Formats: sequence, structure tokens, C-alpha cells
Amino acid sequence: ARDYISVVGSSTVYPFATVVAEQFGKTTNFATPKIESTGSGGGFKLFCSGLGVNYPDITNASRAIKSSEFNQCQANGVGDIVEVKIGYDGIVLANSKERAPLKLSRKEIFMALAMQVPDPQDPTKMIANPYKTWRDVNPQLPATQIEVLGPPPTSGTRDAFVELAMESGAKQFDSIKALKKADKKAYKKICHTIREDGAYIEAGENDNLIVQKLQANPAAVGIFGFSFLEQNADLVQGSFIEGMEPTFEAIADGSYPVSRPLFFYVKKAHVDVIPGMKGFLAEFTSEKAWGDEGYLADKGMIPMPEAERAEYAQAVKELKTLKK
Amino acid sequence: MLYNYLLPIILVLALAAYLKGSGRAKELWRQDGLRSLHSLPLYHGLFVAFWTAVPALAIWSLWQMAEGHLLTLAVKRGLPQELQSLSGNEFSLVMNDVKNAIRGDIVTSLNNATATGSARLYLATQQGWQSLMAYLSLGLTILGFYLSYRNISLELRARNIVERLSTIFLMLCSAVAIFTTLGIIMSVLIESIAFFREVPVLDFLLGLKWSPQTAMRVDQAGSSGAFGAVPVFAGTILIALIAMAIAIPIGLLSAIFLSEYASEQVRTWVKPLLEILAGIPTVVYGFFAALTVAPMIRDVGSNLGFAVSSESALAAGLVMGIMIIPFVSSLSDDVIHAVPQSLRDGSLALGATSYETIKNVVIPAALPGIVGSVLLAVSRAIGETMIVVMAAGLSANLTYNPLKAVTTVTVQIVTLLTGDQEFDSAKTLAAFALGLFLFIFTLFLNIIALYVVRRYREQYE
Amino acid sequence: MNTLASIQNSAKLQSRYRKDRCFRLAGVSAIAVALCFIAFLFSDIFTHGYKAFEQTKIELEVELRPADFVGENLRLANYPAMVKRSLYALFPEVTDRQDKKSLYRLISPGASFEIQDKVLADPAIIGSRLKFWVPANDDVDMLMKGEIDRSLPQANRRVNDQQLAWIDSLVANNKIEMVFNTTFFTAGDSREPELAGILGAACGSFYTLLITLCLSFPIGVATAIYLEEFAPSNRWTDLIEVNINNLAAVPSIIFGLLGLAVFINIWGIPRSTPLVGGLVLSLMTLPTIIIASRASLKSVPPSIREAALGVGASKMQTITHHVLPLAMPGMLTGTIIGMAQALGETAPLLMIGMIAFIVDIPGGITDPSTVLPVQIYLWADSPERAFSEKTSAAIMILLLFLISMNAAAVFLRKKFETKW
Amino acid sequence: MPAGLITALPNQLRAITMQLRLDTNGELSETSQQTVGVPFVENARMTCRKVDVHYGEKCAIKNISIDVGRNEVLAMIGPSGCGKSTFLRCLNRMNDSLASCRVSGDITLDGVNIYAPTVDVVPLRAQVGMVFQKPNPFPKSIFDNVSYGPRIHGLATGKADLSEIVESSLIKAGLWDEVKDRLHESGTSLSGGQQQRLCIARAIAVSPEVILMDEPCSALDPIATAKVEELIAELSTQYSIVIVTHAMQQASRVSQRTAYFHMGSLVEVGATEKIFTNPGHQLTEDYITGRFG
Amino acid sequence: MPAGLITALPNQLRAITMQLRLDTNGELSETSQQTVGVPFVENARMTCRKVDVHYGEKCAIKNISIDVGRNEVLAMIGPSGCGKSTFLRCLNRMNDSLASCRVSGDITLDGVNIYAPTVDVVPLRAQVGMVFQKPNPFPKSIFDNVSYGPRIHGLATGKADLSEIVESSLIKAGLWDEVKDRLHESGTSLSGGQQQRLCIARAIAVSPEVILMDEPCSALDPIATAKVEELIAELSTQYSIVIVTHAMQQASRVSQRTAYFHMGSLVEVGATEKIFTNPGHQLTEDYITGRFG
Ligand SMILES: Nc1ncnc2c1ncn2[C@@H]1O[C@H](COP(=O)(O)OP(=O)(O)OP(=O)(O)O)[C@@H](O)[C@H]1O
Ligand SMILES: Nc1ncnc2c1ncn2[C@@H]1O[C@H](COP(=O)(O)OP(=O)(O)OP(=O)(O)O)[C@@H](O)[C@H]1O
Ligand SMILES: [Mg+2]
Ligand SMILES: [Mg+2]
Ligand SMILES: O=P([O-])([O-])[O-]
Repeated sequence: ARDYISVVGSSTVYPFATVVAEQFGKTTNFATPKIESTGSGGGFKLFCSGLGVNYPDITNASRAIKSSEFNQCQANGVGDIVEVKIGYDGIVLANSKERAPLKLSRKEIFMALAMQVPDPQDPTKMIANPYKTWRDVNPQLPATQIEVLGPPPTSGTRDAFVELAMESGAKQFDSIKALKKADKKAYKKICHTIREDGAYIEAGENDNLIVQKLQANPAAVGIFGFSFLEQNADLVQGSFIEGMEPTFEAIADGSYPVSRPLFFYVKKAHVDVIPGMKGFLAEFTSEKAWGDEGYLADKGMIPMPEAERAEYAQAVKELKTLKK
Repeated sequence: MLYNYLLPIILVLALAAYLKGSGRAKELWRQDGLRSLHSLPLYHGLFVAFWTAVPALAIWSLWQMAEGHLLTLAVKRGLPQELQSLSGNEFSLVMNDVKNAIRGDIVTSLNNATATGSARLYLATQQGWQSLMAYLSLGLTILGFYLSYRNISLELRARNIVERLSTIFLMLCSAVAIFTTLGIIMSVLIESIAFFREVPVLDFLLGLKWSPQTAMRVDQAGSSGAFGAVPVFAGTILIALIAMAIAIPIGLLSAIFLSEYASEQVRTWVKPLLEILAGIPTVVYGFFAALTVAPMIRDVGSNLGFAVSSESALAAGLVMGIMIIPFVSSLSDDVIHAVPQSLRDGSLALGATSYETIKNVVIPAALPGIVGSVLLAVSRAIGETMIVVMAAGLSANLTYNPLKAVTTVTVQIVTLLTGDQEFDSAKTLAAFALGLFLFIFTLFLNIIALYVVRRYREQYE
Repeated sequence: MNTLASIQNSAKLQSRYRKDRCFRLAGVSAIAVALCFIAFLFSDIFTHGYKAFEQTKIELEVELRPADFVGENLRLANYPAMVKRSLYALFPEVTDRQDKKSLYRLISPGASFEIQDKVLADPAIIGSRLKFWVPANDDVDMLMKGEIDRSLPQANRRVNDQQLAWIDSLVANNKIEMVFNTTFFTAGDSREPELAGILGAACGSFYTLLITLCLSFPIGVATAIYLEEFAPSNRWTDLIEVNINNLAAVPSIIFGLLGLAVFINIWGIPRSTPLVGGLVLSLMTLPTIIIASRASLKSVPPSIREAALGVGASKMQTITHHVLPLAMPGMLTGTIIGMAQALGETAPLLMIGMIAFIVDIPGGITDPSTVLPVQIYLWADSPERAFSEKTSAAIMILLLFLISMNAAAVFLRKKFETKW
Repeated sequence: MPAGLITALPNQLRAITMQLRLDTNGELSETSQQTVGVPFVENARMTCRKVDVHYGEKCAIKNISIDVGRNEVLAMIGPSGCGKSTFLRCLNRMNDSLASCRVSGDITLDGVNIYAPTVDVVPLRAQVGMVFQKPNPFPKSIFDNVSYGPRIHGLATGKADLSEIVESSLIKAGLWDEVKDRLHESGTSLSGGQQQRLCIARAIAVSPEVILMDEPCSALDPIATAKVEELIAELSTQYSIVIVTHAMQQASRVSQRTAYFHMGSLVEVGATEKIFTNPGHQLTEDYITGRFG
Repeated sequence: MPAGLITALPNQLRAITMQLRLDTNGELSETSQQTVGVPFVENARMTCRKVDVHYGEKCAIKNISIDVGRNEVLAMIGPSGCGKSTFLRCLNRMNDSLASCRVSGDITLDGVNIYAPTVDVVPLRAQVGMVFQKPNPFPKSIFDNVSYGPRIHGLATGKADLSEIVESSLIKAGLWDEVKDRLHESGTSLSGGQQQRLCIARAIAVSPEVILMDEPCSALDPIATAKVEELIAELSTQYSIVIVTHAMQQASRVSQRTAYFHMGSLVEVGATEKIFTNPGHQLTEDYITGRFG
């Protein structure tokens, strides 16, 4: 008989979910939930495999559920799913403190990292990315090589980064913007494809490792979650994007543009059955956890605005299920 | 109650049966004098113990497997209609509840009466069945004992029977490897086929570009991705070669030094020390490669005027080579040590130096074992993941330059399977196809190795 | 006729000797390289990790007011409030809400759990005023260990100037001290570095490896014996041999896939348990043990077998009485290496749910648990700086585990070694 | 050919003209030779009929038919490499363990075909003991070397019993005095001759009924040799013994019958006296008079 | 003792009364024996003085002093286990490879102490070749077995040269005819006697100047034995040969001098003729007349 809650899913949410789980385990009679870090997609795969004790009760995700995943859930009898948004995660570009911080715009990020960029001579023509140094992108920037350590294509963080930073940067080119209407597929391809000529280095998903690599190589820039920047403020600094420094406040109020929502999904059918589910959900959605002053904020999660929190807390209480 | 102790009871009974059986055989033996007994009492004992324990154990384990299912069926009948109609998996939640109710300390979703009712039913049924099972298996032990014990006689070919049984056991054990292989093929084949429906096999096998950047969401449209496996396999080979270039010389030389030159004392201490290398978690090696070795190589390289990327095949290969040293050193040391001294004497007496003796006599005689250990090391190098993820990066460059970043099959498999994945996008399925082809690729290597070893084997007497 | 002396001085001989010496030297240097690497790695790990065995504690005088404990359930009392109260009592000058929060950050969230445990253990203490040494927060711990540079500007530091002042005053009053970190050895995982311990992972590794050993050693040796001694030499046997060699090259994560498909989905063994982990790891170690065992069986001279067969020993007796003891050192080597690999492996466990946050110490092979390398992997990936020393300390524990595991096998191997 | 028929054959087939023709490979040609002398005895313990042995492609012995009588010592002589050891190893199926070796023909022990698939080699080898040409002691103590056979065949009921068997076997092999104080040293630390005697002791410790000895005295001095010959004489009152030897004197001293092998075929068999005084075949005569080669 | 002094000693020390006293362990007592006969020769090739060998605690040979003359064949006889092989192995330091074995005393070759720390064993062993008691062919082809020595010492300038050496060595050892068609088969697939001759061929292929042969004919038939003896005679015109043998006749046929060992000590040395007709010591006499034991 399973007497503990089984949680799977995103490695980004993992550090936050675990704090809640620990808190829950220590302050109640229930066993501490087991939290697996499988990645968002892997989490959904497990979560949607079916109802029953052999399947997880909750999955964490650093993105919303996809319709294909939702359908898969339905097909396997996982009918009622409660979606809970818990907060935001800032995605930062950072470099070693030995160098000056970079001040970038999203357009420049796009120009530095995209596989294809508009030809400076003829912006309607796309050419293979010719930029070697940051200065090539923008004369204000330092003349160092473009060397960005970031997540691999298999990572959710990468998807989010591509969407939030690159795509909105690309849109600032009129030619690309025009393409959006004309040929959506080509547009997406241009926006979403990161260059593969060595300037962008796929560095795996261990963010601590990226931080340490940045120290070893001050010329490089890394892409990772805000919590790692916060913990390593003495070693690395976040790049300004659109003039905004990635600070807790800037991300929370949305003035820092690159952040993504974090979620978890609950099987309604399990709520009454697996001991402690209600309590765990309550703990997760309590002010002392996800509030502005809550312990999740301490761990680097950016809280939602109060109204949104109230809305989701209510939804959790009612177990409002997701409809698609 | 009895049921909970069934396993130890059966084992104790088997022991008793052994003693009784061998005792009986001994008695016969004493009565009828030397050579009268076909097999040693030991074998009679084992024979009796086998028939005492094994049928009972078989029944017990069958029950162990079936119990949950049967009990669920039994309890299901006592539950309200709407619960009964739930599907299997959903019903497992109800059963979970019932079981939690039995433990008594946890609040459940069922109303109290149902819960306690079902719990009682469950317990009662379980107890009934279990005591039945207990008596059944105990009965079987007694029956097995009785029948086999009756058989003990001077002529009973107990040794042959026991040896036949052990041979069957050995055979079954070697079947494990076969089933593992079948399991592996099955678990990658179906998905690989799905993958090849989307990406043609030839594109995969001959494509020079690997970039699994497919869209993950319907609305994402995105880039289409390229699935040419050549750079990935090339990267694997490159890194494995670098690793072998480190591990084979260091490992073999260490093995030879330890078994041929070093004093017994040195060998006693150094060999286990080297074996520690195999047990350091690969994450640790990964950090070491990424944070110490790679920057060092880059600094040295840029001082010498080479363009070295911060992630290089060289760093990963070097560290991986160190990791697999013990595969070569320890296993080879054992086989070299086992070469009879008379062969060395034969060579030394001709005025050969130790080096010549080792090169011409000892190594050839130990060759199959050495090749085996090297193959194992190569295998390990091909299968290793973490070090490459951390130190060689994930970018699939088609290059033979060890100073560039490359990726390997296993790294791609791991990142594809642990990243954001989808059930049937080519991106996730590619992992299985890679796994399948890696399997085929290493199979070829191994077949070649088999023939090479066959050819050069020198069997000593 | 040349004399001994003249031959000794011949150039040709000198060059042969040179080869011999070079070879010997190469052997020594190979070993030296490997040993240096081990020494380097060990010292690196040790210098990073030894500080994890110490812990900063702060003395608090907590008043357990009966009014705080309403209702039956003593767990529901607001222990954090009690901690805060006693902390604010230490620094009555702090009144600002923000400052109070900063102040509370000096103490680990574990402080309230510690008090809770004391109360649960002995409810009679309710109503008294007690002195507790509670763990300091990880940032304070880092500061005390000198990992945080006081000279940095406040913004780049995890401990602000105000907190520095408070800590200094605590130091001055002897209310803060470094003690041996028992938590590390007695606790399971935690998200708070100062509360995290290795015991859960160590127990998990122990159970997992126990299963691995119990399965892979006998099965591996049995397979090797069957293939080497009994199997007829034909295409099938060749196929099995190639197949086993090939299994060794299968990436470990694929074994995880297999485990997921067979052990979890078909056999219904619960996820994240040492049982399923042990099964997967034994499949992974089997090829290593089989290959090593076969090599050592091959190296037993046939004359020994003939001798035994010649006095009328059966094949099985020949093997168990003569061949196995002589081949045992090699088999044990295979086991040592295979088990070492299993002990350090993370990738296959990913698929079967052992890369997980598990706080409770597993009590058996069907409780959810992680293993040491997974713990290392997870800690290495945690943002908190204080986990980095914990990571190194966990590696030290793993190495200790490895060494004690190997010591037994090495001892056995030594016993079986014969030279003839 | 059924054994019954064979033993009924007249004992007078002898001095059949024979020609040895060698083809270019040095192998025996197809036109097979017939053995001169009296290969068959009445009341045989072991019978061999048309035994051929191949190592891989190479034929090592060809068309050997001979009996081993009850309570007799049969000596086998012949130039080195002629197939004596090969033939000897067929008699207790030691060749089974050589993958490349194929045996054809019939060999029976007490009328039972020992190569029949139903035959268990273990009791066979316990009955037909063997001393190998190269001494191969186990890398175990001297005591364990000798006690191994009795132990696995259950010939001793207790520790004391076992020690007795070990002692008597070592005494019979003439090794006891040299090793009685070091029974727990390894068998491999003995001198060459001591190892050889240890192997003899090991073989006789299981009291086999037929003993095959492949040059058991090759490393022994005259005194130890005399002891072993004494042993052979003693054993032959009860058991059958087949001994390969290069020393003609030894053959004539210990054996009742002698078989002469040449290049894989059995050239002549007969009473020892007859062979050494009046050989029936030219090759035999050449060999024993030392004129051969 | 400097070699010069020794060789200057009068050749007449003989028939010194000697007493062998054995203590309870069967080991030699402290009161050491002196060798009867003529252990020393003028113009010796090798000299041994007070050589003791211990295996671990156990003393295997004690206080052996003897010379090996130029162009002579020295036979060593004695009961099995008396230390002949042990002594032989001292002469080219083969005992070095046994960890438990300690050698003390002086052994010189051409006046150089071969146990001196500066001495290289490699040229020593190239000069002092050895044929072991148990044939130990390499698990390589017959050709490689024989060509191994010449190859490592660079004795052949080319392929043809090497084949020539191999052929002539095999011919000398009397094995050529049997193996000339199968030079590429493994040496371990030969018969016992063939292996022994292969080892002899292997040893003489490097033309050592002193050859130590430990029962080189133990597995050989009279004809092959005769060939080897011929070889010995031929070699002894140029080289020194020490041969251990159990066959008295062989000793008397091939050797100029014979040494009799008994329980680890050298009892008597002398001209072969003298030893076999008129031994100086009771033990020798007992042994050669077969009265011993
Ligand atoms: N490796 C060893 N360890 C211990 N004792 C040994 C070793 N080799 C030989 N001995 C002992 O040393 C003594 C002399 O042995 P050695 O081999 O020299 O005898 P041998 O004269 O050659 O006898 P044989 O004629 O039987 O070959 C014997 O008692 C023998 O048991
Ligand atoms: N394992 C083997 N593989 C191939 N050929 C072999 C093998 N063993 C023996 N032979 C060959 O078979 C022939 C007979 O060998 P066998 O050992 O029977 O000779 P033998 O009469 O015992 O000689 P010896 O007196 O020298 O021991 C020889 O030519 C030998 O080379
Ligand atoms: Mg033979
Ligand atoms: Mg000897
Ligand atoms: O694990 P992620 O899906 O959050 O990248």
C-alpha cells in the first residue's frame, strides 16, 4: 500500500517542490512525498500513463501541458487534472564578475545566437549567422568572442529561452515579422533555430557546472535559472536585458522580460485516496510557501502577483479541473 | 502467522532434510562397506533437500506473485457496485485505500464502514488463503521429503541427479544474458521503428548533421531538426579512441608491472588502489574533466596557438581513460598472473630478458584474457555518459580534431530521454534508434574481436 | 670465445637491457600516473569536503509557553514563532519587519523541527525555558567556514552587513560555535544544506548493492562456468559469447529502460526502490563479471582438470574443487570492478525513479530510496552554495563505502591466489 | 565385431606379412596393417577393436585392436610419438576433454562399451585409473592430493580412515618417508621424481581395477623405480595394469605381455618373453635391438 | 675463497672418512660432510664453493663444492629428491624466479661470481643453457619455440638463417623427421617425448657454452636417447655439459665425471669409470649397486 505522495516532473520545479515536500513531511503525520526529477516531458509521460497507485499523483512542469499530452492523459483514463501555476522562473544570461556585465537587447540576443539572421545589407535576405564577436552584433558591446553555454535542444529551458528571448528579438526585424504572416513555418524556423557553429555550446543541464565554467572562462556567457544567479552573486552577474538587470523584483513585476511560469498538475482521482494529498496541496498553495515572503521565494522562485495566487489557491481548493 | 515464517521454515526443513538424507546414506554406506554407495552421502542429502525445498518454494513464490491479484478479486465483491465497476488501475486506488485502512493510521477516502468492512474482508481472506498456502507448502515439503527419502539406496545415482540439476541451473543462469538482450532489443525496437517511419533509415545512417531541434508543441511549428547519426557515432569513436589510448597503455603496463616486476607486497596494495578508480562516480569524473582538465587543456592549447574549445573530446576522453584503467589493469593482471611459471622459466633460461619473456611468452599466453579486459574497457568507454555530457558538450560536430567539442551516442540518448520529451516526436524516438544502432555497431566490433582472439589464442598446458 | 664479462658489455645486450629498463620504467610510471591521479582526486575531494563534517550552531533560549500548544496534535504548534521569539529576545533592538526577517534568516528552518522533536519526545518540557543549540542557516555556516568573503560589497554577498554584525555579536557572546556535524550522518536528504544528511542514500546504496551482489555474482559465475565448461562449442555458444560482450557496451541508461519496461511495468515492482534498482544494476554488472570469470576460467591450465578427471572426479567436481578455487581471484576482480561500477552509476536509475528527493531513511528493499551517486548528482545540481561541500563529503562517504566493500573482496581474492 | 566372436578367434594368428606404406604426409596409408602376434586373450578385462584416434584432421593412431587381460600387466613400447599415450588415454576416455580429439572404434570394459552414450565416465575413470606422463599434482597440499580421490568416491568413512589410505598409498608409491613430515606442503613444491610418485599415489589411492601408467618411472632413480615395479607386481595380482615405458628392461621385468606401437599402428603384441627374444615382426626386432632409426 | 687458490689445491684429496648424521627431522645435521673424490679440476669452467640452498626454512642442498671442467660432461646422479635439480638450477640462477628460494655460497663462471650483484643474468643464461626436467614448450608453433632464443639474441641475420638454425637444432635433437611437416603446429600438441626433444632443440639453438640438462631423456625411447647422447658427445667437444640422469648406464656412457648426491649433499665426485667400478663411499656404492633404500 502506498502511503506517500509520488511527484514527478520538471527539474526546474524540483528544487521548489522539494522544499514544500520537506516542510509538509516535517510538520504533519504524513510521510514526506517522493519527488522525482524526470524533466517536464518525462513527467507528463509518467503522469498520463494512468490512474492508480503505480502512477504518480502529481507532475511538475516548467511549461503548460501540451494538448497531445492532455489527450494522452484522457486516453489513459486520467480524466480530471487540476492545473496549478506556482510562480515564475527567471532565465538569465550571466558572465563572470571579472568582466563587465553585458547590456543586451533581445534583438541582439537573436542576432548573436540565431542560426540565420537577416543580411545587414539586405534585410529581406537571410544569411548564415556571420557574427563572431559581440562587437559584431553591436559596436557598444565588448570585442569578445560570442561563446554562450546554454541548455541543449532537449531541454525545456531552451524552449522557453528561444521563445521568450529569441523570438521576440527576431520580431523586431520587420522582414521577419512580415514572414510570420506569410510563412509561419519559415518564421518559426528562423526564430527558433540556434546556431550550431560552436558559438552556442550545449552544456547540459547542470547549472552549477555552467556557473563554474563561467568562472574558468570569463569570456563566456551562460544561460540558466535565476536561483543559481542569486546563490552565486559573488561569482557571476546577470546580463541586462532591455536595460533591466535580472533582480528578484524586476522579474516579479515583469519588467525583466525573460521569465517563464512554473506549474504542477494533480490527478483529481488521487486526491482523496493517497494519504496527505490535500494537505500537500494546501501547503504548496499557502502564503508561507509561495507568498512574497514565503520560503519558495527564498529559494529563488519568483512569486505570482497576489491576485493570481488567490485565483489558483481557490482553484486548488475546489479542485477545478482542466478542460481542453 | 505461520505464513510469515514460511520461507525460513522451508529453508530449515531443507537443511534438516539434507542432514537426514545424507545421514541415511552414510548409514547404508557403513553397513555395506566401501564403494557400495553410488554417490557420496553429500549428494543424497542435496537430493533430498532439493525435493523438500523446491516444490514448496515454487508454490510459495507463485502465490506471492498471485496473491495481490486474487485478494483484489475477493475484496472487490464486497464493495459497493459503483466501486466494483471501476477499471483495474482506478480500482487499485481503492485497494490502496483498503490497505491503508488496514494499517490503521491513515485517513481514507472510503467511508468508514466500507473501509473497515473491506479491510476486515481483506484480512480474513488473506489469512485464510495464507494459512492454506502455508499448509500446502508444508505438505509439499513433507511429500517431497518422503518421496525422495524413500528413494535413497545404494544404487541411487544422486550425484548424477544433483549434477544434472546444477547444470540446468547453470544453463538457466546463462539464459539471463539472452533474455536481457532480447529485452533490450524489444525495448528499443518498437520505438526505433516508429522513428524510422518519420526519418528514413538512410538519412539516419548516412546523414552528416545531427540537430534534434524538432518542435515540441503543436503550436511551436519550429525547426524540423536533422537526424544524421554519423557525427554522433564519429564522436563516440573519437572519445573511445582517446580513452583507450590512455587506458590500454597505462592499464596494461600497470598489470604487467604488478604481476611480473613488482613485489608481492606492492601488488597487494596497488591493485586494489587502482580498482578504486572504477568506483568513483562518473559525476565526479565529469566535474573533474569539465572544471580541471578542460580549462587546463584550453590554456595549454591556446599558449601553443591551437584553437581549443572549452569543451573538448580530449578532456572527456582523457578522464574516461583514467576511469577505465582498472578494467584493463586488474583483469589483465589476473590472467597474466595465472600463466604458469614454467613458461617464464623456459624463456628466462634461454637468456631472455624479462621484457622479452613478457612480450613473447607471457602476453601471448594470456592474450584471450587481456583482449577480454580491453574489450570490456572499450565497452565501458562507449557506454559512458556523464563525463562526456559535462566535459565534451552536446554539440554534434563531425570532426576528428580532439580539441573540438563532440558528442556521443550515449550522451544523446540520455539527453533525449531526460530532457523535455514527447511520446512520439522524432526527437524522443531518436534515442531508441541510436540505442539500436549502437547495439548493432558494438555487435560487429565484438564479432571481429571474437575471431581475432580465436586466431591468436595460445593455449598452455 | 667470449666471456661473461664481454657479453655483458656488448652493445646489443645493452640495448636489450635498455628496453627492459624502459619497459619497467614505463610500468612504474603508468602506475605512478594512475596513483597520482587518485591522490590528486582524493586530496581535491578532501579539501573541498572536510568542512562538511563541521556545522555551525547557535544557542537559543526558547520558552515553551503552554499557550502555544493548543489541541492534541503537538505537531500543529507554531514552532517557528517560538524560535523567532527567542531570537528577537536576543536582539531587542531589531524592530523593523524587514530586519526581523533578516535576523530570522540566521537560523535554519530546521531549528523549529528540532524543538518540535524534543517536545514530541518529551511533552513534559512544555512550559519550561530551555537552551537549545540549533543549526545556523547555511549562509551563516558558510560565513563561519570562511567561504563567504566579507570584503565583497553587500550586494554580492549572501550575508548582508546587518547580519554580519549580528553574527559578530553572537560570536562575541559565545552563542555560536562549530561542532561536529552529526546531522550529516544521521539524516536523510533535505533541501536545507545544514539539515541534509547522507544516511538515506547510504542505506539505499547498501540495499541496492546487496541485491546486485546477491544476483550478479552467482548468476555471472554460473553463466561463465556454463559457457566455458559445459556449453558445446558451436555457433550458438559463439553467439552467446558475442552477445554477452556486447551487453557490456550497452549504455547503462538502456538498462534503465529495460528495467522500466520489465520490472516496473510488467512485474509490477514499485518504482524508486532498491529492489528494482538492484535488479537493473545486476543486469548491468553481469557482463563484467561474466567476462572476467570466463577469462580466469580459461587461464586455469588444462593439466589440472585432467588430473582431477583422471582420478574419477566428475566434471562438476573438477570444477568446484579445482578450477573454481584457481579461477576465483579473477572472478572476484570482475566482481570488485562490476560492483564498483554499480556503486557509482546514476544513469540507469533515472529511468526507474531513483533520481528523487527522498527524506525518509529506507528501511527495506521496497521502500523508496536513492543511492549515493544520485545524492551526489542531485546535490551537485542544487543552487545552494553550501551543497558543494556536502557533495564532496558525500563523495568521501561513497569512497569509504567502496573501499570497505572492496576490502572484503580483496581479502578473499588474496586467499585464493596460488602460484604454480 | 561383437566381442564374443573375437575372443573365440583362434589364438594362432601370427606372423602375417605386413607392409607399412607411408604416403607423402607421413600418414598411414589406407591399406591398413594387421597386427602380428596375439592381440586377443580369453577372458579379457578390456577389449579394443579397430580404434582410430584423430587430432583434428591428423590421424594419431589407426586400427588398433587389442585386449587387456585380467590380472595382467601389459607393457606398451614404441618410439616417441608413436601414439602410446594417445591410445592409453582412450582407455578411460581422458581424450574426451580434448576438443580436437575424435575416437572411433569399440572399447569395452567388462563387456560394456565405454564409449556408449549411456556410460557415465565418472565411475569408469574411478575404475580405470591413470598416471599421466607429465606429473600434474594439484596445487594443494600433498595430503589433499592423495586424499582427493578417496574423498570424492567415498572410500573413507572418517578422518582416520582417510589418513590411513593416504599413508598406505604414499608408502606403496615409495614417497612416504620423504614427505611424511610435510604432508601439508604444496604438491607442486616437490621435486620432479617426487611429483611423479605423488601422482602414482594419487591414482592408486582410489584402488582402480585397471591402472593406466604413462611412463610412471621416467623421473625416478633405480631405487624408486624398483619400488614402483614392486607395486605394479603387487597390484597385478588383483588388477589389470597397462604401462607405457621406454625402458625395455622395465617392460621385460614387469609385464606379461608387450605391445609394440609404431607410427600410430600396433605392430606386434605378444608374451613379453617372446617379444624380447623372438619378435615376430621386423620393426619390433629392429626396435628392441636398437637397430631402428 | 679465490678461484686461483682452489684450482691450485692438490688433486689427491679423496677417501676422507665421512659420516652422515641425520637429526630427527631427516635434515642434515650441523656437522657437515666432506665430499669424497675429486670435486675440483684444473682449468674449471664453473666452480661452486659451499653452495647452500634453502626453500623457505628448509635446506635443500648443503655445502656443495664442485667444479665443472672445460669440455667435459659431468653427470649427476642420486635418489629422487636429493637436490640435483635444485643444484642445477643454481648454475644459471634459475632459482632467482622462485621467491622462497635462497642461495648462498660462491658459484663462478670463467672466474666471475655469477651471484655478484653486478652480474646480469641474461648473458649468463645465454651462456649457460638449461633443459628442464618437465618439458615446458611455449604454447607457440614448433618453429617459434626453437627460433625464439636465436631471435632474441640476434643470432640469425635473416629468415633463411633462422630456418637453418631451427632445422639444425631439431635435427640434432632428433626431432626433425617427426615435425618437419608440421613446424607451424603448436609445441604443446606434441607427445611427451617430442616435447622433451623440442626443449632440447630450443636450448641448443642459442649455442650455450655450458648446458645444463635435467633428465633430458626421461621420456625418450632408446633410439631417441641414443640420438641425444650422440648430441651430448658432439657438444662436449666444445662445451661443458652437466646432466642429471637416473640411468646409470647413461651416466657411464656419456659422462667423464660423475657426482653422486644424497639428501642434499654431494657425497662423491670422480671420474665416471672410477665411480661405477670402485666407488669411494659406501653410499655411492650402495646406490649404484641398487642395494640402497
Ligand atoms: N619449490 C620448492 N619449494 C620447496 N621445496 C622444494 C621446492 N622444489 C624442490 N623442493 C624440495 O627440495 C628437495 C630437492 O628437490 P630437487 O628438485 O632438487 O630434487 P631432485 O634431486 O631434482 O629430485 P628428482 O630426481 O626427483 O627430480 C626435495 O626434497 C624437494 O621436495
Ligand atoms: N593434442 C594434440 N594435438 C595434436 N596432435 C597431437 C596431440 N597430442 C599428441 N599429438 C600427436 O599424436 C601423435 C601421438 O602422440 P602420443 O602422445 O600418443 O605419443 P607417445 O607415443 O605417447 O609418445 P611419447 O613417448 O613421446 O610420449 C604424435 O605425433 C603427436 O605429435
Ligand atoms: Mg606419451
Ligand atoms: Mg629434479
Ligand atoms: O526539467 P525541465 O523540463 O524543467 O527542463
